[in-house]
Amino acid sequence: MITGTGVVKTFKQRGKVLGAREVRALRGVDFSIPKGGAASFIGESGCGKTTLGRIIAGLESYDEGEIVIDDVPMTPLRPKQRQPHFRKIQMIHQDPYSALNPTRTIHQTLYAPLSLRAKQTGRSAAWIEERAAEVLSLVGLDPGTVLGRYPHQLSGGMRQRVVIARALTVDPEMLVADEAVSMIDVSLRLGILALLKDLRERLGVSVLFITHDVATARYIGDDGELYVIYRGQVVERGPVDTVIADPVHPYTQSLLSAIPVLHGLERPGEEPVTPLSSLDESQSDEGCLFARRCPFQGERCADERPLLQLTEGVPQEHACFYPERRSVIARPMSEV
Amino acid sequence: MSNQAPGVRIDGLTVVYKTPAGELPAVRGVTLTLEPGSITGIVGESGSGKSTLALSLLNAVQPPGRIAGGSVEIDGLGDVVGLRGEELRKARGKHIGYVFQAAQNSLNPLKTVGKQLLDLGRSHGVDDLRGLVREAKELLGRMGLDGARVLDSHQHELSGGMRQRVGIMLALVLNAHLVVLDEPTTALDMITQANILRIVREVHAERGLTTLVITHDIGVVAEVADRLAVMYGGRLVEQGPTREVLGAPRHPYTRGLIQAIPRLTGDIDEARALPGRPPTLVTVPKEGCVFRERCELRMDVCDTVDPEPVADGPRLVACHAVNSASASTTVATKEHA
Amino acid sequence: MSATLIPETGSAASTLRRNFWRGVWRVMRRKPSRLVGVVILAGFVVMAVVGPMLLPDPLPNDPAAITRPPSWEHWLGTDPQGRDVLALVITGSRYVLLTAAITAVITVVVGTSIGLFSGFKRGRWDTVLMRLTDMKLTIPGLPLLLVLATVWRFGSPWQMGLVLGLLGWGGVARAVRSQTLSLRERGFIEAARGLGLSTTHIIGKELLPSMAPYIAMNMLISVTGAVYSQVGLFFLGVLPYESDNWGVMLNLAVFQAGALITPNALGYLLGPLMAILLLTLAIVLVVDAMDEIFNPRLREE
Amino acid sequence: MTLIARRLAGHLARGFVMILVVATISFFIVNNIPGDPMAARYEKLVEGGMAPEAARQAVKVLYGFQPDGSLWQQYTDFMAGLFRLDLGVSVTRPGTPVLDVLTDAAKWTVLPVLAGTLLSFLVGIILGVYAAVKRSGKLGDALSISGSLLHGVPQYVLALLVVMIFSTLLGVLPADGSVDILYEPGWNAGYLGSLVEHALLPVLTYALSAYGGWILAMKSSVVTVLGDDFILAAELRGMKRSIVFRYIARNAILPLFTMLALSLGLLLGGAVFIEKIFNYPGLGWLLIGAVTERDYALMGGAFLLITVGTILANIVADLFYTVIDPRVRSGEEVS
Amino acid sequence: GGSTNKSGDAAGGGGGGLFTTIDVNRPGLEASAPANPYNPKGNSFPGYSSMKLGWVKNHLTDPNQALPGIAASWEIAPDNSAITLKLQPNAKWSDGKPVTAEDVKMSIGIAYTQGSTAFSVTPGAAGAAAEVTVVDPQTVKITQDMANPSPKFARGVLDTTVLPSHVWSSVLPADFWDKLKAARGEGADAEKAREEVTGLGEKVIAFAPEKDVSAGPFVLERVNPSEALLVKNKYFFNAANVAPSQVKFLNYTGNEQIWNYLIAGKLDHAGFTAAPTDVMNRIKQANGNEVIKGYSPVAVGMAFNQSKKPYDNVHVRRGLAYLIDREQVTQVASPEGGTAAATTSGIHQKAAQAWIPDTLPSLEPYKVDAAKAEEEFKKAGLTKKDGKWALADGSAWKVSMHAPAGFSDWLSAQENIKSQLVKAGVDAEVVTTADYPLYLEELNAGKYDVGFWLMALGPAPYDIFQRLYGASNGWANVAGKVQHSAPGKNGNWMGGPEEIEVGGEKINPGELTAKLNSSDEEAAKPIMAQLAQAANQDLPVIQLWDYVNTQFVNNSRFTGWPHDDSILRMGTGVLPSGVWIQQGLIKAKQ
Ligand SMILES: Nc1ncnc2c1ncn2[C@@H]1O[C@H](COP(=O)(O)OP(=O)(O)OP(=O)(O)O)[C@@H](O)[C@H]1O
Ligand SMILES: Nc1ncnc2c1ncn2[C@@H]1O[C@H](COP(=O)(O)OP(=O)(O)OP(=O)(O)O)[C@@H](O)[C@H]1O
Ligand SMILES: [Mg+2]
Ligand SMILES: [Mg+2]
Ligand code: NI
Repeated sequence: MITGTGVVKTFKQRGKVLGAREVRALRGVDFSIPKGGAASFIGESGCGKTTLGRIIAGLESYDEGEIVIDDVPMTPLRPKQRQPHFRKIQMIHQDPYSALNPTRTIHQTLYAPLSLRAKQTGRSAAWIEERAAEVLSLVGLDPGTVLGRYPHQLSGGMRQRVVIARALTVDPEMLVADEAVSMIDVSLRLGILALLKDLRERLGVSVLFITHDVATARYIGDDGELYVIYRGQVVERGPVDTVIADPVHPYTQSLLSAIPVLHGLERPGEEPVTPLSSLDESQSDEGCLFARRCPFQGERCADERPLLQLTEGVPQEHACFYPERRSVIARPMSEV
Repeated sequence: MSNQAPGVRIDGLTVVYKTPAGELPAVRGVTLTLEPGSITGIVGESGSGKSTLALSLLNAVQPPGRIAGGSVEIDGLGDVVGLRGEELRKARGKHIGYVFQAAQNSLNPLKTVGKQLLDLGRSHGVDDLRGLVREAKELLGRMGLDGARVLDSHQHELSGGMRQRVGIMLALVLNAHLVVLDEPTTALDMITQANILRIVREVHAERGLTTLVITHDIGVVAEVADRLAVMYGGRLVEQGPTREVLGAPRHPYTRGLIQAIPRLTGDIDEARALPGRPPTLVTVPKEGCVFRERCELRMDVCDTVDPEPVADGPRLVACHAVNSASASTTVATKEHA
Repeated sequence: MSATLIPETGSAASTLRRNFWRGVWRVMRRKPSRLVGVVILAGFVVMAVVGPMLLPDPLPNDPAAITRPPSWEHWLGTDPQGRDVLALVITGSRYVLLTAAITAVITVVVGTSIGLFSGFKRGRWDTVLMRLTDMKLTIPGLPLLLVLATVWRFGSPWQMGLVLGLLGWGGVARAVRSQTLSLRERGFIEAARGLGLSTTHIIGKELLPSMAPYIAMNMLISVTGAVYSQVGLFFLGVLPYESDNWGVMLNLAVFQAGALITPNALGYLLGPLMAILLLTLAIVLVVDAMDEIFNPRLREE
Repeated sequence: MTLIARRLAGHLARGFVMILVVATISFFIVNNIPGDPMAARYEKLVEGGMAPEAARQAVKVLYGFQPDGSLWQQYTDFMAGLFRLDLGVSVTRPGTPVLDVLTDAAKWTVLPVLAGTLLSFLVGIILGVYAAVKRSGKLGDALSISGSLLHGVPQYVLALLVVMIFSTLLGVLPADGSVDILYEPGWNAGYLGSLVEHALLPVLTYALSAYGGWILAMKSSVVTVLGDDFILAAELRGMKRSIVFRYIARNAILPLFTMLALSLGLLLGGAVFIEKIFNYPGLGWLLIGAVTERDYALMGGAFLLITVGTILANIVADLFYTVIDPRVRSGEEVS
Repeated sequence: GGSTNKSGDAAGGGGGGLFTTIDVNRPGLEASAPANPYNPKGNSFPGYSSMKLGWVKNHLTDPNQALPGIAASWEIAPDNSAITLKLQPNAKWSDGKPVTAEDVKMSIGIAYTQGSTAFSVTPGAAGAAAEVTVVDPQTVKITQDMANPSPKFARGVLDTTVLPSHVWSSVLPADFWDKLKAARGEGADAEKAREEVTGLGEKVIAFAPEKDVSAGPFVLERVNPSEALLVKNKYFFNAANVAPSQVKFLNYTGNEQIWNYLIAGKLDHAGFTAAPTDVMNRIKQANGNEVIKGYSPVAVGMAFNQSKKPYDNVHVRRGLAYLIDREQVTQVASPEGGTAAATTSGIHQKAAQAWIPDTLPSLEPYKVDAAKAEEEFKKAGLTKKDGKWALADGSAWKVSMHAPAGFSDWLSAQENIKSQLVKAGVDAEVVTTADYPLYLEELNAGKYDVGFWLMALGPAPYDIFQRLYGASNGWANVAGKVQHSAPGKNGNWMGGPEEIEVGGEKINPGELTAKLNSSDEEAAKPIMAQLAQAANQDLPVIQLWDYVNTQFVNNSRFTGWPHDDSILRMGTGVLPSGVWIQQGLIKAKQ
């Protein structure tokens, strides 16, 4: 179980003493992912998904707020003390090639964390070998053929599985998959998605899935939650299917409208939403962050910032003064 | 050349790359016709030879590759494969606009867009450079950009979506009527992608172009293309009108590909990955069907005989299993749905 | 649905597995000149290690044959002491190569440590160390050496190597740092940290092996640099010497034996000159080969 | 513009600190030099037949210039002098300010090295492009190897070979000094001709030794640029070959310009060997002389001047880059 | 480079064109240096553009012989107490002003600020002048301070550079001569005055005349870093007999450049320059070149630090002397510039023949003789183990020879000696020191066992032996009194015995040497014989070779080169060719 409240992260452009520029990557994000649960973060490029993922995985510090891992608050702890807690959360990188050391065989790659663990728990060398084979099997790889190889001898999908297997060596409670499939061939993507779901079901690992392709979020499990992030703020949050089927925030609606329609299989939604302009970091921070791009901007939007909340008649949390359902997503022809 | 959308007839095109293992074909015996005024989409996984094919349209396959056989007939230009030197150069840009796969980096980082536009004009002997700039501004404005500002910018001052639009502008500004877009939306996020695709569609219609869109994302093709061609291992395995192919894919690869796309709606259990891995230049089978190793309909004949594309109305499929089946009975692909 | 979990297995694994040494051999064979480089380099090492042992100490001198041109008896002629120049080149190589080796080791050890530390720690340490490195890189080396020559005794190879090494690590540090930074960006370092692996493991097992070829190349290059500057300093005659080495030979040949004037001393000049040229050539060829062997593009192919 | 001003301010501050550091280093090195130049002078006078007492007095007079006082006092004096551009008093050239001696020598270094650098730069980049384009051919290979070799071969080896060939064997060009005295200095053909004649070999040597670096750098730069997408994109847009070539050249040369600026910084101290071998009276020559004559002040001054040159060149290189590369100009770092 | 002969304003006779030479005393011309003879890099060329009162010769025995300079003639009092100079009647400066006795007096004043042999403010210095009197505009009289007289007083006076007072007067204050007088006294005031006088020295050294004003045959026209150009001074008193119209001094930093010039036949004259044999052969073969050899009053010896074992034992030193083949050493190290020393006598062979012709044959020649060496070593208690000599206590013995890095002939010699010794079973090594100053410092500090040492510096007898029995061996001459310091103190690094038994008689060589300072030729001879014997048997050094003065001349453009030993090499820093030219010896070749 991991929860975060009011997580803020601001990047200062390094090396520029005189002309420092600040990037407000996260502006007070709350989240909570239950044990064995699933959550997906979606949003445009640069809206802070990766940053949040890295903070959750303990790879990045945060400026404000609190993160609690299994009831232990992280903020008071020193970095060294945080480490064992964050080890329960493992990151799966986007690029499966760079995530593996090209000079080490898969065996070596798996051996290092396992032997560390064996030392901590006083287990034998045989256990290490056994466990290495086990995690590989867990991700659907044949240990016999894979162990001795170097990363460049594996396909993208296999590499990504190895990355996952490596994360499993420390028996994590949560996997953070940052665009874990976007660099994998189309035909293989589903395999990885299914694997993640499978691991959830079988091992009770919770999964945090970061993507800008909303559709993939569905494949993590129907009990998952969807967080729509915009410019460092969560603008809509709720069960995956609810949010996808009935988005209320215009930003979520824009995202969903943008998904290409498989003409011939699907028919487009009736009320697609197109933002007025494209994302521009330099847009004002006043009021609703989406206001400038929002086709439905109301009076309050310009100078008041809507907070994530539940309003009547809307099952999911959202941050919009004027939530309204619109039919934006394409539906299969067969449903007609 | 007329201001008409040209037709393109690719016939038996084969392109090989020189590798340590000898010359290997990245595109093999591809035959494809782009109807004048149509948008054709080519999909295929990484390494299936899409970019190579697209480059062949401009006779621009880069060493160590070369066009080893076949022809590319473009209305008003003739066989591009035979073009050389100045003729070829003039054809590029003026007759064929090409939007680069990595349009993100397709601009000279040291020069403003405007200067590069002028370079382009000079290269093609445009006398009225002012007119060219005007035209460019108009095009950019058409795509929702502030033309004057963009022309005054360097590459690094533009966002990915803007660069992509600049790429399209440069492809069209000389009035080319055949436009090739190689992965126009890869590395862009959803909203920008939707935007670009809309622009492609609109500009195509307004200007009366023949457009070829290359992508690995079926969604993109489905959005924009009239016709769809599916490539696998350097071969065209299936082609036909987009809606028909998507609605009733015949080739097992096409079917697998469509099934593998995560969708927003519908039964998620229906989706599944294709087994195996896409071939590379080295691992693609030299004879027989290129897809057979991942194919659920694999037959003995697939190991030795390369299936010929067989036409059925507007559609072509190159699969022994499908073709033999369709020869006896009519389509029987709905058994699962 | 577990049916989607299809194990991926690679086909023809054995063909993929490439033997590193076979790769080396292939690169070598592609351009035989590289093999020549390796052979020459090995020859120099053997010459420096074994050569002086095979020759009498002190070298026999023939006062009747002073500064002679090359002949059958003395392939490179004799020096102004009547000693065989070839023998001098051989005995002199020990100082030169030992110094070069020491320099290279110090350069690489110091440079790599600082670069690694700086790139790995980042933050304030990085800033301080890199400022320092920049500073060191800005001070022109040869003039500094000339000035140092007045205070420091370069007599033994150790002293010389120490100074050259301590002056030379800047470039390596910078390069290693940028490599470290770029490797850090790659996921596997971050993953290792996330897995709780120790810094020693990360540096020793993950970073260093990835950089090893690069470091090895730097080492070779710093060997050339070391040979260049030490021989140069002796050649300029600003250093005292305790034994004959190539730089001293060059100095004596030009400024004492008049090698640029009289053909008699030509051998005396050409001896060390050829040795330096050959050594440079060998290193250039080997570095060229290494470049290809270790080039990641070739490995990923 | 403000960016440039800001960068300049930062650089100047850092450069200033660095000059102080280098000055301090050179002060302490110079103050620790062992050896007794007075004894040497004395020996020389006695050897010449002067009576020992007289010789002792003469030496005392000559070294009366040497600063005294506590080390700290000397140090502060030295630093204070630095700000007045007073680098102390040379022992071998009493009465002539060190700075004058240095500037006098500097002109003999700057011109030939500048000529050599520019020459090698021009030839190097042209052949570098060629080597890059033909990199898989025999000739490209030969160019690269020759580049590496020339780059690796020590300057003095080249210089010796050049002297051997042109002066000793062929006897076509002088390798001794900077100009023939019989020509009245000034803008007359004889004098200028003599200057050029004497500079040819040093310039040639310098060019040869620098050329390798340029050809290698240019080659790798061009190879990188050739692989850049925008080049192919330009070709696919049907740009003229000449324009594409300009694109390649400009982008490939850009990093080399920085190197050029940096190498111009090394220019002051870069020709030690050449000046020694050709007896060209430049800064390097002066430095060697100062070192062998143990002329503390001169040595420290020469070293300082050479370092300052490098620092300035570093600053210029960076500013230059800022001006020329739009990416840096707008504050985006390119590494 | 090419050359355009600019005939200059040398209207007067002679008829020669450009004369090309080098200044062997000074490598490295300095273009920015002033035309000041006291400036170490000054562009003033003694013999050419700067004049001395007289040009002292290196006579074998008489230090006071000289050729006329600004002084046309002189008279030396029989007891050496005074010298009266008659100036050249029509000597003029290059700006047309006459050279006067006042010029001479001022020049002497300037010499005081710099310290010279005759004009020294050091109290008690031997051979110092007491009074300078301008007798008339053409005559100057200088008396010697007879408290500590020197037989070479006149030499010291004559060897004084004459400067134009109308250019230089500003450097000396008006009360200079009073101050000088005070300085020659005693007490604190004198000390202060001395400081002031010496303090003026800095000013003198730094003084930069706007342009060269010369009383010599030439005047400086211009200098660039590689060359200096002098043109004929038409006011020179002997201008009619000065052959060249221009003189070009070529710059050099190393000997190899001089060889180059010589081989190209470029130099009309060059002073002694060491050259390897085959270079020498090529020089000789070059068109018109001639090598003239003459006496050079210097020798080099291998000196021992007798504070170090086993060199304190005279038998060890003798044993080594028997092992070293000086012929071979000389042939390897300095084939042209030296002749192997016949034996160790402390005197140059040629001078020895003049000074001690009777004693010389009786000296032990130390011919190479391994048996005698062994005998001596045994006497010293050394032991031979496995063909290697070891110290008496059985520990290893290695003869460690030091030399400064730049001194190639010394290094060659040591390398050669090393191989000779090693062959004879004495382990040896050669250690170099960065440079001469450092070498001297460390030598003085007693850090070396064995080093090379210049000796036999003629022609004055005291100068000859003070190198062996002077300050370096513990004897200091303080205000005419000889004091001996213990080894390791006050610069006594040789550490030899204070008394030596010669022919059954104990002598104190330091005191004897000091006595030479005030002895005339006849009185000196027996003392020198004693000292030579002492040196020969005690061997504080092993005399290796006597230098030969080699001059290079070229007969293609000029002729008339002198072959007289004593004028081949003039006094300190003088360019002899300039003297020859002004004497009218050199003629243009027709
Ligand atoms: N190390 C960093 N230093 C400075 N700015 C940073 C850093 N990392 C991220 N940012 C900035 O923070 C913002 C959020 O970045 P983040 O990578 O989290 O976005 P994202 O949603 O993951 O985008 P994408 O979809 O492109 O991966 C961006 O504006 C980015 O430029
Ligand atoms: N320069 C080259 N040298 C060797 N092989 C090449 C080269 N360029 C492409 N190939 C190979 O040709 C095949 C087709 O490449 P191509 O770039 O056309 O594929 P693509 O379908 O565009 O893939 P992507 O989706 O990754 O862009 C691939 O297997 C690729 O490895
Ligand atoms: Mg991200
Ligand atoms: Mg492609
Ligand atoms: Ni099913």
